[in-house]
Amino acid sequence: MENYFLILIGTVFVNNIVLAKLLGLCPFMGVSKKLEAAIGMGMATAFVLTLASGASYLINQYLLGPDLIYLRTLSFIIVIASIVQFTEMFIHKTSPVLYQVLGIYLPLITTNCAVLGIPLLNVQENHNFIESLFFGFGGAVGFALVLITFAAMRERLEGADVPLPFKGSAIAMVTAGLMSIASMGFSGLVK
Amino acid sequence: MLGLAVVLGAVLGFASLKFKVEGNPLVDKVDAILPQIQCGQCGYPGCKPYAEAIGAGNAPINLCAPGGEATMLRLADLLGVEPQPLAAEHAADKPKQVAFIDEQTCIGCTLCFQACPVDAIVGAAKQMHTIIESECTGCELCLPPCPVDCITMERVDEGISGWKWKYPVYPISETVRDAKVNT
Amino acid sequence: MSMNSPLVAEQSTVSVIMLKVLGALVPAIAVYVYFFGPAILVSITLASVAALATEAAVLYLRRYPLRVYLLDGSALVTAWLLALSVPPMAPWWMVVVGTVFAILVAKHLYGGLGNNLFNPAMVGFAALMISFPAHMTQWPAPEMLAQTHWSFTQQMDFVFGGMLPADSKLDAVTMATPLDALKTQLHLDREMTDIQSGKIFSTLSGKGTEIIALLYLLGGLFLWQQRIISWHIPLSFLAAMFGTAGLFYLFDSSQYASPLFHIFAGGTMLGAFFIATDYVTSPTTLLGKLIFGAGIGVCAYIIRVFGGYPDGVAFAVLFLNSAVPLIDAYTQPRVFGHARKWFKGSKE
Amino acid sequence: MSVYTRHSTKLAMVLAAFALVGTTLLALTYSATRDNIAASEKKAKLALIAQILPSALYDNDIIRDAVEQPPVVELGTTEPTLVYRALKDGKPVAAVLEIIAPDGYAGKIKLLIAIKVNGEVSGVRVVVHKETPGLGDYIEIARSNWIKTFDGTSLDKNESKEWKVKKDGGQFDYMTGATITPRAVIKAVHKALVWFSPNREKIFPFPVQTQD
Amino acid sequence: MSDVNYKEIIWNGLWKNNAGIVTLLGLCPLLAVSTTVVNGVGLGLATVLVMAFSNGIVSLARNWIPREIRIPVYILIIAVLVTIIDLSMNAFVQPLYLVLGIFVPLIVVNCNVLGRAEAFASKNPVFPSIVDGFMVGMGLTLILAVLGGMREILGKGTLLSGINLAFGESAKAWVITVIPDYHGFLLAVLPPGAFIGLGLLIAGKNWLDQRKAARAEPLQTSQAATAAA
Amino acid sequence: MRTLYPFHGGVHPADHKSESAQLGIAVAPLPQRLVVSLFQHRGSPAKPVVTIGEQVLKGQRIGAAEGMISSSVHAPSSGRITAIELHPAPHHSGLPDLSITLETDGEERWIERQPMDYCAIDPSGLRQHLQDMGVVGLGGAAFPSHVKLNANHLETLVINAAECEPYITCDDMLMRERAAEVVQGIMIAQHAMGARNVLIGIEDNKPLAIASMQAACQGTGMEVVVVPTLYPSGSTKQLIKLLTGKEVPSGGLPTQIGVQCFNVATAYSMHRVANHGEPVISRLVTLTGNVEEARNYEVLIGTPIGELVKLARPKADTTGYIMGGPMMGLPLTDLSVPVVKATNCIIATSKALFPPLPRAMPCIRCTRCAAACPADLQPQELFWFAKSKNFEKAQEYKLFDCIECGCCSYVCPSHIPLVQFYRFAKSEISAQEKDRKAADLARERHEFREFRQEREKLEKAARHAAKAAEAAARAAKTSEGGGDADVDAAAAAKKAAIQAAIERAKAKKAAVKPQNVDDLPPEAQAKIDEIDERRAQAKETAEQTVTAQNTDEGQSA
Ligand SMILES: Cc1cc2nc3c(=O)[nH]c(=O)nc-3n(C[C@H](O)[C@H](O)[C@H](O)COP(=O)(O)O)c2cc1C
Ligand SMILES: Cc1cc2nc3c(=O)[nH]c(=O)nc-3n(C[C@H](O)[C@H](O)[C@H](O)COP(=O)(O)O)c2cc1C
Ligand SMILES: Cc1cc2nc3c(=O)[nH]c(=O)nc-3n(C[C@H](O)[C@H](O)[C@H](O)COP(=O)(O)O)c2cc1C
Ligand SMILES: Cc1cc2nc3c(=O)[nH]c(=O)nc-3n(C[C@H](O)[C@H](O)[C@H](O)CO)c2cc1C
Ligand code: SF4
Ligand code: SF4
Ligand code: SF4
Ligand code: SF4
Ligand code: FES
Repeated sequence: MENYFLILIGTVFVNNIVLAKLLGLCPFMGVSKKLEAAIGMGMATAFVLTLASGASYLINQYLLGPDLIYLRTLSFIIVIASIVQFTEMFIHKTSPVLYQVLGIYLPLITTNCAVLGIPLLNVQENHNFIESLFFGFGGAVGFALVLITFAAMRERLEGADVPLPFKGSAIAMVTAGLMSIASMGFSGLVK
Repeated sequence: MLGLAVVLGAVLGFASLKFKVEGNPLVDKVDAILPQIQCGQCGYPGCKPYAEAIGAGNAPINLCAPGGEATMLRLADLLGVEPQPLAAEHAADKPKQVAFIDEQTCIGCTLCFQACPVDAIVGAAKQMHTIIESECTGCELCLPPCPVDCITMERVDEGISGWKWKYPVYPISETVRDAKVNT
Repeated sequence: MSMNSPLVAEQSTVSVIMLKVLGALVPAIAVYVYFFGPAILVSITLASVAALATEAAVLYLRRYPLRVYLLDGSALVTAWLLALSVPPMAPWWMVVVGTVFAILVAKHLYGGLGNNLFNPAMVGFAALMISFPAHMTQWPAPEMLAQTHWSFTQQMDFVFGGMLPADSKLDAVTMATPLDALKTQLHLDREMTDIQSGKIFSTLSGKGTEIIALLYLLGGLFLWQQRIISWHIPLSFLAAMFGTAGLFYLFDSSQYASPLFHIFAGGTMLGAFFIATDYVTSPTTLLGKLIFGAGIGVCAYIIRVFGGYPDGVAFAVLFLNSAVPLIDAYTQPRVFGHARKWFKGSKE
Repeated sequence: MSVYTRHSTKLAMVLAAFALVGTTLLALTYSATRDNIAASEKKAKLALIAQILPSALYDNDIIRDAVEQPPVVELGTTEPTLVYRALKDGKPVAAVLEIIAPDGYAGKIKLLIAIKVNGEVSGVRVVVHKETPGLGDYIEIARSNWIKTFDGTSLDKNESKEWKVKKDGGQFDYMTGATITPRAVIKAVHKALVWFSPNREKIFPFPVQTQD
Repeated sequence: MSDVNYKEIIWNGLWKNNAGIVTLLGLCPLLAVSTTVVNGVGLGLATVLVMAFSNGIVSLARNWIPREIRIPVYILIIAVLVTIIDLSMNAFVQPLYLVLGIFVPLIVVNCNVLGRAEAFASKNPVFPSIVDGFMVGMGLTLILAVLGGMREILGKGTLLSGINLAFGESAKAWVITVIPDYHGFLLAVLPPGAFIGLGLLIAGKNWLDQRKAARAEPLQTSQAATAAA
Repeated sequence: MRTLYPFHGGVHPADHKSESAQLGIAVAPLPQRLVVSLFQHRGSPAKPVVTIGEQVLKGQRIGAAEGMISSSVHAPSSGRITAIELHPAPHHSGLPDLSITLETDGEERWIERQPMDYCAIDPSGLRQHLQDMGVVGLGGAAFPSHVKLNANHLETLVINAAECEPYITCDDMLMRERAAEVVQGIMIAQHAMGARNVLIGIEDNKPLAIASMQAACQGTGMEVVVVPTLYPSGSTKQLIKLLTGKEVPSGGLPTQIGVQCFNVATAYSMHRVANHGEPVISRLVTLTGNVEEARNYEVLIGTPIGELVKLARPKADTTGYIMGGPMMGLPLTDLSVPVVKATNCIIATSKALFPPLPRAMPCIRCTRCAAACPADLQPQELFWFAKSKNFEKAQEYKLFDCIECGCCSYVCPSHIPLVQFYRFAKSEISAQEKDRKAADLARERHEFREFRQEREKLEKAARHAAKAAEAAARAAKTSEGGGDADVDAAAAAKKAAIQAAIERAKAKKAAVKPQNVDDLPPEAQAKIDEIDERRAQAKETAEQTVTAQNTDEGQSA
C-alpha cells in the first residue's frame, strides 16, 4: 500500500510528468490559455491515461510477451487511439453532459505523448498491473494539476505588462520553467 | 497484431459512419461574435459564411473590418488562438454611420432596397425610399447600386448619452505605449 | 495628467512601503553581523548593486523612466532578501548571478514591478540552490563556535578570489546549519536528543540563528503594526508549520524535532513575515492568504523533513506562488448585494 | 449485409493490409538488427567491466559466464542480480557484482564492483544514482577520480574502522558539504567485501586457488 | 507538378512555421533531449528520417487510403517507421540510443509527423512531400541544436560533449571546451533550463519578426506616399 | 440605541466641513442670465416647451418631461428666453447640452402657486405632480424622484442625511435651519409609499443638525440615527445596510427589500412642491475650499458657476474648481457651466488643499483598495482586467457592483486612477452590449430577408406556373376558335395585358404599401408612419409624374 502511495506522490509532485519528465507538453502549452478548458482537458486526460496505462500493460504482458517487443510501440499507439475513440463514443452515448465538458478534448489526447510515454515507462520500470494503473493515474493527476494551475497563471498573465517579444508563448515557457524550479523542491521526497 | 488491426478497422469504419460529425456548434458561437453587418468585406457573402469558414479553420480571424480589433480579440479568445493584427486594409476603426437617402433625388428604383442585407430600406417601386435608421448597420452596400447617387453616409454623433469614458492615460501608461512603439 | 475624482488621496507611496520593509530588516541584519561577522554586509551590497544595475538595464531597453522605478525600492527588497538567504561565504559571483536571474527572469520578463508571478528573490535563491548546491551549503559557523577565525580580509579573499588562508580549511569556518545537521545526523541513525546536544543547537533552534529569527519576528510585527502586511499569511504559515511539526513530534519525538525548533530554524521567520507576504506573488483574498500561508507551512515542513533540501521555505513559497492565481480565482469573497455561496468559482 | 457492415469490412481489410505489411517489415528489421543489438549490448557491458577489471586478466566469455544471485541483504539487492565470473585458463580470477548502496542522499546508488578472488577490490563504478548534481555526484568517474580510491583496497589491507570518510576517522576522502554520499558508497563496498569472502565458494563452485 | 514552391516549403519548415518555436508541437523531445547539442541533433535527425519517409509513403499511398481510416493508417505507417529507426539506432548507435531513452519511440506521437502527413503529404505528390517532411524535421533539428548548444554551454561550459556516444571513443577529442574551469550553471541542463531556454528562443524569433515588421511598416507608408505623389 | 450594521471598508478623508458651516444660509443674488439645462437628471432629457423670445414667469415650466424616467425643468426666475441651444454643461464628457438661456428681468414674478393636499390625491397623481414640478434626487444622482416613490407598504424609508463627502455642508445647514420643513417633506414621501418606519441617518460629525432634526422629529415616529463618520456611509446601498442590515441585491432596487432612500434636500423640495406649490428652481450649494468666506447659499438653478464662486471670494492662488465633493466630484474646466440640480458644492482648489498626486506606479497588489472597498469588491482585479481590456473577466469580478466611490483610489499607494479605469470599462461594456443588441437585430433582419427572398421566389414561381397554365388553357381555347382568329386573339391579348397593367398601376397608386414591413418592431413601424406622412406631403407634387411613369410601365409591360 505504501508503495502505491509513494508512486502517487512521486508521479504527482516529485517526478511530475510535465515539469520533470517533460512529457505532455503540447497540450500543456496548447490547452492552458483558459482555465475552464484546462480543467476539462485535465479530467479527460486523467481518465484516458489511467485506462491506457492499464490496457497497455495487459497488451505488453499477454499479447506481446518477450518475443514481439518490436511491436510494442505499434500496438500501444493503436490501443491508445482506440481507447480515445471508444471513450469519446461511450460518453457521447451515455452522458451528453460529460461529453459537453470533455468531448472536445478527447481527440487532442492522442497527440499527448504522455499517453504513450507512461506505458513505455511502465515497461521500463517493470511495474505490475496495479502499479501501472497507479502510475498512469498519478501521472494524469500530476498533469491535470500543473495544467490547471498553469492555466490560471496564464489568465493572470494576460493583463501583465510583459515585454512585447515575450508576450504569449515565450513568457508561458518561462513560467513553466519557474514552475519546474518550484517543483524541484520536492526532489528527494520519494527515494 | 493482425487480428487487432482487423477488429479496429471494422470498428473504426463502423464508427465513422455511425458518428458522422454533426452540425458544428462552434460556427454559431463565431457567428454570435461577428457584428452581423453582412457587409461582405471579409470576402465572404455575409457573416454566417465567414463564421462557417472560421469554424472549418479555413479563414483567419482578422478579416472583419466593421468588427475591428474587439471582434478579432473575442474570436481569438473563443478559438484559443493568438490574436492577430487586423488585416492591414481593415485596420482603421470606422466611426459608426448610417445611410441617408436624399428624398428629393430618389427615383424609387428599388436597387438599394435589393442590396440592403438587413432590409433597412423601405419603399415601393417608383416611391421614394427611406432608411430606417435603427436598422441600418452602415455597411455601405446600398451606395454603389444607386443610379442617382442619392444615398450618403452620415456619422452618428456620440452625444452625451452615447459618450464613452476614454482609456485612462497617465504618465506610466504613456511611457508604456511609447515603449511599445519603439520596440 | 487628466484630473478625475477622487481628487484627494492618502500620501503613502510604494517607495515608502519598500523602505519600511528594508528598515524592518535592519535589526536582524545587525545581529547577523554580530554573530556571523560582517561578510553579510558585503553580500547585501553586492546584491543591491547587481539588482539596481539589472533593473536599470532593462528599464533602459524598454524606454521606461529610470529614476521612478529605481527609486521604488522593490529591487532592493529583492536583493536584500536574496542576500540574506545565501551564505555570505559563497563566492561573490554567486550572489550576483542569483540577483541577476531573479530580477531579469523572475521580475522583468513578466513586465517588472507588480507583474511577476513568482517571488523573485526566491527564484534567485532556488536557481542558485539547484545549480551550486555545494556553495549554497557553506554557511559560516557562529563566531563563538568556529574552529579558527578568519579576519574580514581573509574572508573577502575567499569570497572574491576563492583563496583559502594558509593552513586553514573551509571546514574550519563553515558548519552545517541546525537543519542540515539534523538531516545528516538522522541519516546516521542518531536520536534527536543526542543530535540536539550538538554545539550548534541552542534552546530554540541554533546558536545565533534563533536570535536572528527572533528579530525577524519583531521586524514582521513592526510591519504588521504599520499595516504593511496583514496577519493572515504569517500566522497561518507559522501555525501550519507548528501544527504539522507538532503532530510528527507527538508521534515520535526521537525522529522529529520539536515544533518550536522548526519555527525558529532556517528561513521560517524570514519567510513568514518578509517573503511569503510579498504582495505581488501572494493571494489577495483573505481566505486565499490563509490557504497560501498554511500551504507554505505544510510544504516547507515536508520538504525540510522528508525532501532533499535542508530547508523548504523557498521551494514551498515558489510552489504556492504557482497556485496563487488559482487560489485567488476560487476564493473570491462575496460581493455586496450578492447571495452568499459556500463555494465560489471564478464563474457565477 | 447492411451498408455499415459491408463498408466496415472493406475498411478493416485495408487497415489489416497495412498492418500486415507493417508487421512484416518490422519483423524483418528486427531479425536484421537483433544480433547487432545484442552485440552492442554486450560490447557496452564489456566496456563497463573493462573499466573495473582489465580484460587482459581473463579469457572467458564473461557475459555468458554469469550466475544469477538471489537478493542478498548485505549487497543491498532486492531483486536477483547477475554475478559475472572472470576466469583465466579456467581458473577463477575475479567476480563482478552488482551491488546497491541503499542510503545515498537521494536514494539508492547502484554500483558495479569487481573483486579479485583474493578479496582485493579491482575496481568500482557507479551505474545509477540520484545524488545531487554538483554536490554528491563526484562519485561518478565522469566527475572525479574519487571512486578510484577503492582500487586495490581489501579487508586485509584496511581495517574495519578505516572504512569511513576522514571526517569520521576513516581513510577516505570526501568533498566538503557532501559526506552522506561517500559514506553510503564506502559502506556498500565494505559490506560487499565482507559478504564476498565466505561466499566465494558458492560463486566459483570449483576449487579456487589463490595466487599467493 | 511544377508549381510546387520549394522555396516556400523550405522557408516554412525552417523558420516561418518552425515546429519548435512557432507551432509549438513536438515539444517534449525538444525540451527533454536538448541537454547537449549531440543529443539534440541525434534525435532531430531521427525525426527528420521518420518525417521524410512517412510523408513520402503517405503521399504514395494517399489514393488508396479510405478517408475514414486515414488517421489510423498514418499512425500505423509512422509507428512502423519509428520502430525501424528505433531498432536501427539500438543496433548501431546504442550509447546515444540509451541516452535518448523513450523519446525515440515517442516520435510516434510527435504531432508534427502526423500533422505534416495529414496537412501536406495527403494532398501533394511524393517528392514535395518528402522535401516538406525533411524541412519541417530540419527546422526542429535546428532548434534542437541551438537549444542544446545554449544549454550545454551555460550548463557545462562545453560543446559537442557526448559526441563519443555517436562516433565512438575516438570522437572524444572533438569536444570543445568553451569556458574552461567552469562551475556549470546546472539549472540550464535541468528541465527549468529547457523551458526558459525555449522561451528565450521564441522571444528571440518574435523580436526579429517584430523588428522586421516595424521596419517594413514605415517603408510601406513611404512607398504609398510616393505612389500617391 | 439602534444596532448598526457596519458595511465593509470605507475611508476617513479629512472632512473640512467646519469652514463652510460657520455662517448661516445666505441667498445668492439674482444673476442676469440663467442657463437651464434640459438634461439635469437621469433618464431622457426634457423637451423645451417655450420659444425664443418668450416671456416666462418664475416657476413656469420651460421643459417638459419626456417619458417615464425624465423630469421637467422650470424657469428659476421671470424674464425672457433668449436662446435654446447647446451650452457647456457640468458633465464628465465636457460635451455641451441642449439648454435654455433666460434673460432675467429682476422682477421675480411668480406663476400662480398652488399648494396641494397630498393626502387627498392618490399616489400616482402625486407622483405625476412631482414629475411636473421637476423633483429629482438632490443627493447627487439626480434620479427623478417620482420613479423612486413608486412603491407601497414600504417597510422602511431611509432618509440620507449622512453627507459623507468632505467639504460639503449643504445638507447639514439645511437640517440646522429648516428641520421642520425637511420633516414635512419626509412625511410626503412616507405617505406616498406607506412607509412604516422612517430612519434618518446622520453622521456623528454634525451634532447641531442631529439636535435640530431630533427636535423636529418629536412625535412623528421618525427616528434620527447617528452613524459614525465614515465615507461613503451616504451611499444609498451602504446607508441602507448600515441602518437596516439589509443589502440591496446586486442590480436590484432598494424597494425589492422594502426600503427606499431619499436625500434630505430631496425631501425638502417635496415639501416646497406640495405645501407651497413651488417647483424645484433653487437649491443649497456649499461654496468652500480655497476661499475667503466659505458659506452655503440658496442658489437658483442655472446660475453660472463662474459668477457664483465670486460670492465666496476665492483666494489668489486658486488653481481650479470642483463641483461636488473631492471624492466623487467633477473638476470644472469651464466656469460658464451653470448650477444644476445635482450641484451641491463648489470647492475652490489650491496646491495646499489638493496637493498633486504622486506619480502613478504599477499595481503591487497590496490589497489596500480591497480593504477599503465598501462594495466588497477586489478593485485590484477589476483594475487588472480593465487595464488589459478583458471586459468579460471584469464583469465576472462584478465590475457593475462598483459604486465609483473612489475609496480604492484614495488609499492606493501606487496612486492609480482606479475609478477612471472602472468608468472606462463600464462604458465600454455598455457600448458593446448595445452593439451586440444591434448585431442580434441585424442578424434577425438578415435571416428574415433571406427567408422573405426565398418566399418571394417561390411565390413568383407559383405565379409563373399559374400564368403558364392559364396561357396554355387560353391558347387551347383560341386554337379551337379557328385559324384566322389568331391575329385578333393576339391583339386582344395585348389589349388585355395593357389593361391589366393599368389596373395594377392603379391599384398600386391607390395603396402605396411599403414592402418589407412584415415583422417590424413597433418603433420601426412608428418611424415608417412618420416617413409615410412626409411622403404624403411630397406626393402632391410628385403625383403627376408618378402616374405618367406608371402608365409608361404599364404600356411597355
Ligand atoms: C540541496 C542539497 C543537496 C545535497 N545533496 C547531497 C548529496 O547528494 N550528497 C551528500 O552527501 N550530501 C548532500 N547534501 C549535503 C548534506 O545535506 C549535508 O550537508 C552533508 O552531507 C554533510 O556534510 P558535512 O559533514 O561535510 O557537513 C546536500 C545538501 C543540499 C542543501
Ligand atoms: C435605470 C434605472 C431605473 C431605476 N428605477 C427605479 C425604480 O423603479 N424605483 C426606484 O425606487 N428607484 C429606481 N432607480 C433608482 C436607483 O435605485 C437609485 O436609488 C438612484 O440611482 C440613486 O442612487 P445612487 O445615487 O446611489 O446611484 C432606478 C435607477 C436607474 C439607473
Ligand atoms: C459613494 C457615494 C456617496 C454618496 N454620498 C451621499 C451623501 O453623503 N449624501 C447623500 O444624500 N447622497 C449621497 N450619495 C447619493 C446616494 O447614493 C443617493 O443618490 C441618494 O441618497 C438618493 O437620494 P436622492 O434620490 O434623494 O438623491 C452618495 C452616493 C455614492 C455612490
Ligand atoms: C511586504 C513585502 C514583502 C516583499 N517580499 C519580497 C520577497 O520575498 N522577494 C522579493 O523579491 N521581493 C519582495 N518584495 C518586493 C517586491 O514586492 C517584489 O520584488 C515584487 O515581486 C516585484 O514585482 C516585498 C515587498 C513587500 C512590500
Ligand atoms: S466583414 Fe464582418 S460584418 Fe461584414 S459580412 Fe463579414 S463578418 Fe459580417
Ligand atoms: S441602408 Fe445601406 S448602409 Fe444601411 S444597412 Fe442597408 S445597405 Fe447597409
Ligand atoms: S491599492 Fe493600488 S497598488 Fe494596492 S492593490 Fe489596490 S490598486 Fe493595487
Ligand atoms: S470605486 Fe468601486 S471598486 Fe473602488 S472602492 Fe468604490 S466601489 Fe470599490
Ligand atoms: S511532444 Fe507533443 S505532447 Fe509531447
